Amino acid sequence: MNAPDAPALELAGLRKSFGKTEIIRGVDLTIARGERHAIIGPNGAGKSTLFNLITGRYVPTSGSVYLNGQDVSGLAPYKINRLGLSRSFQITNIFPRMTVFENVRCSLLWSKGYRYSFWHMVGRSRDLTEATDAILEQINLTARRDLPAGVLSYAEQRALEIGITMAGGANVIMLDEPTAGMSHSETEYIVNLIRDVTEGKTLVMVEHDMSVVFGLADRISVLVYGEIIATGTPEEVRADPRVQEAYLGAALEAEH
Amino acid sequence: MTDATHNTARSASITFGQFLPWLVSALFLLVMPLIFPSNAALTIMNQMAITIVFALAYNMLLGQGGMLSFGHAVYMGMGGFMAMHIMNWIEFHELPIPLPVLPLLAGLFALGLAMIIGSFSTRKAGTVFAMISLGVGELIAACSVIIVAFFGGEEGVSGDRTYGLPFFGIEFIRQIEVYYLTAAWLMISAVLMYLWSRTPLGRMANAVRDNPERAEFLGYSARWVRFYSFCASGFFAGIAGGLFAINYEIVTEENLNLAQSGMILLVTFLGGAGFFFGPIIGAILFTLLQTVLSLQTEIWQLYLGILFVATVMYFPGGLAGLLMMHTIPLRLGKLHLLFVPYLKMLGPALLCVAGFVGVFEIVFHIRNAAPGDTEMTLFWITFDSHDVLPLAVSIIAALAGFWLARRVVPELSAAWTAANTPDTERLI
Amino acid sequence: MRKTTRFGLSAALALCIGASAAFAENIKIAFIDPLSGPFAATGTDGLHQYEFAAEELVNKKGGVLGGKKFEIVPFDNKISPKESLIQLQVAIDQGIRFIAQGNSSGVANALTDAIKKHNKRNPDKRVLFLNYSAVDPALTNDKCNFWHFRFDANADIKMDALTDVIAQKPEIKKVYIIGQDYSFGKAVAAAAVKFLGQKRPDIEIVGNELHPIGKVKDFTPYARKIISSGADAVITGNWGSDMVGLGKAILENGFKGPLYTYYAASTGITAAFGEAGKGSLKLVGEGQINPPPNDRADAYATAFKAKYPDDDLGQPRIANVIEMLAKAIEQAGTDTDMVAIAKALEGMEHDSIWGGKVWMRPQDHQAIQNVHIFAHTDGVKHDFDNSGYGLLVESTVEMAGKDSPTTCKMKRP
Amino acid sequence: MDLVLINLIDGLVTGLLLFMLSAGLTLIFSMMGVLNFAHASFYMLGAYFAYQISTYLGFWMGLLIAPLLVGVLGALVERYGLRRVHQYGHVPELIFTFGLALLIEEAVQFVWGRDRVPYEIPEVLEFTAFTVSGFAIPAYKVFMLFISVAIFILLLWFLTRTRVGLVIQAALSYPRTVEALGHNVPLVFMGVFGVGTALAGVAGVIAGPVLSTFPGMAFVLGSIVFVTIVIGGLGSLSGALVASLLIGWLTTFAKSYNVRAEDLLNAIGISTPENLDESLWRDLWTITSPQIADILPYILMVLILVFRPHGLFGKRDA
Repeated sequence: MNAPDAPALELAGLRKSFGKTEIIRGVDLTIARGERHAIIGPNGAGKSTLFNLITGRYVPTSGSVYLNGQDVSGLAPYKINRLGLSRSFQITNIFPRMTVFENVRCSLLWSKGYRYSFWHMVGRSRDLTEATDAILEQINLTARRDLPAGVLSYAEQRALEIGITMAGGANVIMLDEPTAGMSHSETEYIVNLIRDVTEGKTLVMVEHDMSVVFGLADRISVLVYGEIIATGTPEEVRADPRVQEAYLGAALEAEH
Repeated sequence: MTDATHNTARSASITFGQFLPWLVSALFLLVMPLIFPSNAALTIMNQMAITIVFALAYNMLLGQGGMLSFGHAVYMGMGGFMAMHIMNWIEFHELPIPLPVLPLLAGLFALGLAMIIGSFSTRKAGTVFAMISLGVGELIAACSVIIVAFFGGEEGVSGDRTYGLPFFGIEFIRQIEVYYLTAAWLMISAVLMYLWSRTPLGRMANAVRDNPERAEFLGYSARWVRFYSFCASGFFAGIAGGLFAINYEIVTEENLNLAQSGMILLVTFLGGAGFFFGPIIGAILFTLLQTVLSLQTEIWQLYLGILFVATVMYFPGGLAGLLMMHTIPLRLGKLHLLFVPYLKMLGPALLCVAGFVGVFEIVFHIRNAAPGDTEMTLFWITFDSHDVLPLAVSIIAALAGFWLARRVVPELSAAWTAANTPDTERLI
Repeated sequence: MRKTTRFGLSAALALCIGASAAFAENIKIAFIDPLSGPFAATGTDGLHQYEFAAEELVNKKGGVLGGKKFEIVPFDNKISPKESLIQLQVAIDQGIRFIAQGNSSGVANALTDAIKKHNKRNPDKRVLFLNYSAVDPALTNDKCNFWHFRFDANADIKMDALTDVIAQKPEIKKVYIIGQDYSFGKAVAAAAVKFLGQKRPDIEIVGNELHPIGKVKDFTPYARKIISSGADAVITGNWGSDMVGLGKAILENGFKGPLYTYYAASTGITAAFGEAGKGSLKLVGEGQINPPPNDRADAYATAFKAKYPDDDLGQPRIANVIEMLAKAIEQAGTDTDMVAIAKALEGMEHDSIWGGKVWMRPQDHQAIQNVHIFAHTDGVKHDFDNSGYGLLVESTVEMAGKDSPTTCKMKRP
Repeated sequence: MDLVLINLIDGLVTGLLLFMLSAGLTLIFSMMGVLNFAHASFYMLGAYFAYQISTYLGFWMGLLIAPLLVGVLGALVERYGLRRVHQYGHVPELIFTFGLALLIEEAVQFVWGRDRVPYEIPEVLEFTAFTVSGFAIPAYKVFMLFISVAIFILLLWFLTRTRVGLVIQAALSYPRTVEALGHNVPLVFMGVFGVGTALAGVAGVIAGPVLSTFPGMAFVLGSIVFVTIVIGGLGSLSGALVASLLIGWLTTFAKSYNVRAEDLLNAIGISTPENLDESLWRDLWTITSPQIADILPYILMVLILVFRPHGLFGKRDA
């Protein structure tokens, strides 16, 4: 049951070990509805693992994840998705042999209530086609509509990935390094895209590019060695001496 | 489907475009027996139709679902056995069930079996699925000789399709009547399987094939998508089994053993798993090879093996893929650029193939023909197989053909590139 | 793609028509047996024996009905019932009215059934089924029909003869029965138990088991069990690689008694046993080749070997099939009226080239003939596999199974 | 109960023979992620090559040369076949090896004919080594045991003491790291494929004379080898060893004792129905263990895959 006043996402004492190595060592975090939240941290801090724990790819060793107030820890990814959480991937993760149009349409099917239907024809549903085209419009890929997704340029594929991620209408969107490997102009394009499409939704993202982080995020959490050492607005985090010491200074230097 | 009328002009034209091939196919099926009226031809065409249904069903797994099964003959075979038993029960108890619905019952039985097996085999795709299908296939094939009550041992189960009760005056005595029954089921099954691929579930089967993880994050359980595809595939395989039972009036262990499962993999892959019509091409080609080529040469299976391995290595899209590679040149209106290089390639390629065939056949004849019987006929030429000349000619033909073909390759690939690039010269 | 189909089909059909037009005068016999795949050797052997018999026994003597020649038309059924039915249809379309088949009772069952239905549905194009090798007793019992004739002794009759011989060997007190797990293996086992119980109730059957057909890699455990059971003799209906595997494992692991078999000869098996099989390996069957019963048989065998050095006269009954068919056609005076020919075959008594008589029992269309127990040994005149080893008649049961019961209720047209 | 001891020995020989095949298959799978469907075909080629060589140079030269030939052939198949197909993904790879198995069988029939070939035990070894309470153990069986153990030790040494061996070991546990180590991966792949198929070749050379050398020998053994490594756990050498021995003993004992299903069912409290002949389940009641001995591994495999998808010792999912 969705509690209307519950935070969009809440992590409580989340831990994850692989063998003897503990990667996530007790994370507590609350993300409010409509918030744009970024998780940053040095390489190997466990950002992706944390992402995978929240989205159900991994099962936590202990602790809980609450989505809209509901405990989703250990649920299968598709169940978490149906509860209103959607994610993108660090490495582009689309359906390369299907057309751009079909990529987006597939991501709409569940939320449009088609479920495992084999008595509807997808091509016959005007509603579905229009919704798909609307999203293509939004991510500026209308011109690529009927091309196989695998032949798109890298930036286009990333845009498509974001389109797929938000198409289902989930209210919590999680993006894993959406601008990784992009040029400056491409990054700018994607950031604007993200800002547009996540309007009114909760956004959680992992990002290396500090200009993106500070440009987009309402609040930032800093993950170091599996623990969150600071959470706050960009200004707070920037000013936090521990963050500067552990991470930010070095990262900022590297950035410029 | 009330919203069909509201479709945009664009999708309406697609609908007509999609409708046309079916119409042509149906007409084609109607006309075929008029061109080839002999019973043997009808038998071969029935065999083709059954193989097509089975191959299309198999391709719901391999091509559309990305699941490699080494034991899919089980579902066709079990459907066939059930159809045979039902046929006998109907005759024994004089039940009012007309013959034409038998494939449906067979399909439902296979569906039930697929639901049981699929409940654990579809949990994972890839190697685990392939291995479970192999294990289950071996098990059921082995059971078929042990459990005589259902499978009838190695003799199988036989019955009589003319068990009374004419269906609108048709008693299915003549082969032509069986042909039209089979053709009707072929059309129904093919249309249904095609439509299946257009449903949400059918689309998601493709998505799960390409990227199961992404599909999971779109709200779909990859496992359940696989499970439903698997069941549907089992159902249509069962229909093929029912048609088999009606055609041959006997079903035996060979209908569900591993060789049969391997055969359908071969058929589907040769035809092209990536396209809906691929398995149809594969089934037609394979049946022809099996019936015609095996009359011509004893070592047809060797050729088939070479053809298959070559397809996997060089044309993983199969024949359908090869055909569809030409859609871009066609769309660009540059198909004509390829004609000349193709013709240039054809000669050497044929020479090379003929040379190799000659070598194989001559060697085989020398080793296997009765001594004293040195006369053999190949490509309408009769000669002495123990003579050096024919062998030498074959070897030279093979090598020369290969060498000439190699020389055409640059030209061909240049033409290919040209045919696949949109015009830009005009801009200059 | 559709053009291909049409082209292919018309090619196939042109081929059929071409073949039938060329020899319109001949009486054609469709030989439907495996000519490719793992059993091709046996099939090809049989084909050559048919071709040789037709040439030697009919055509060289001027044919039948005043000059019509026999022609054997081979069809490859890949030992599959389904493929056999397709080939049967092709053969019938070509106007062939005589179908010969032998390898695999499964195929024979499918064919006899299909032919029965065909003859009922197409009275103007009836065909006859000349079964020269499939020995499943059911074919001349529950599943018998007027169009089917069996020229080999069936599994029960062979076992009857075999147990007659065993009954006279007081040194055999314990018998082990082992076979492949399918109808023929089971039929052999059941017959062995039945006849031994009747003829030598004192013999203890120390083992009676079935193993999966064609799946056993190593027969050593079976051999161990057989030896530890203290059996004096082993009976098996195994064939092919199961025969070689079982036989070699038993002999290698120290079994010394007789090993009674149905099919342990020719197509590589004789060569595989070689010296090891001498003294132990026995075979029950028809058709005396060694010692040659008469000069005619001797000459026939020699001429066959001269023409086909790599093949063996493994199925001597094929000569009977051809001679009896020729006789029946002459008697009926027609090569198109199958009912008349079948009636002529029914009850026919024929002096076989291999000595003794062959009587086509009218009740069930089972040929009754002398059945021999052969020993696998060297120094025979006509060896198998060019190995120096061959089969030598040890004892003979005259007209075996002449009064054997049958459950056949023959329906005559 | 003397049968127990002799069965243990027989089962051990079968198991070790199986291990020689499954070890190579496991190595190949661990390194390349390819389940080589044609593995048993290389085993068959080993037997046929050895037969051909033995007709000219005798058995012992066959034992030496045939596995090398098979290994070279295997390496060539990897280099010119598999590597090409690799780009299309795993399913086409599996299909390629499947096609290869078909092709090799046809080629063998083409070259050597469809009958078994007279590949025999060398005369030096045609005697009874010793007897265990009345059961003869042929010397050749002892020889097979000896070769299998020698190969096993050699493999162990190779994997633990040589540089390439260590790389392979690393690949067993961490398939992706090898590339990072900067080794010539394609060469290692080719080498592993060659060695793996050569091992199968050795198995073929020594098994050919006892299990008979015929075109169907690969098919008979092929899927069992698959089953073995799936049961043992894909990518686990120790698993392959345990599973090989398990299957060796399981099938040997099942064949040696006549356990009837009826007795088992009665033992667990289900009584035999009165009219057995009319029951649909009649065949279930009359099943004996030798009847199903050779399908037991398949039953085991399906059970394992259902309840423990990564096999007995495997760490990775198949």
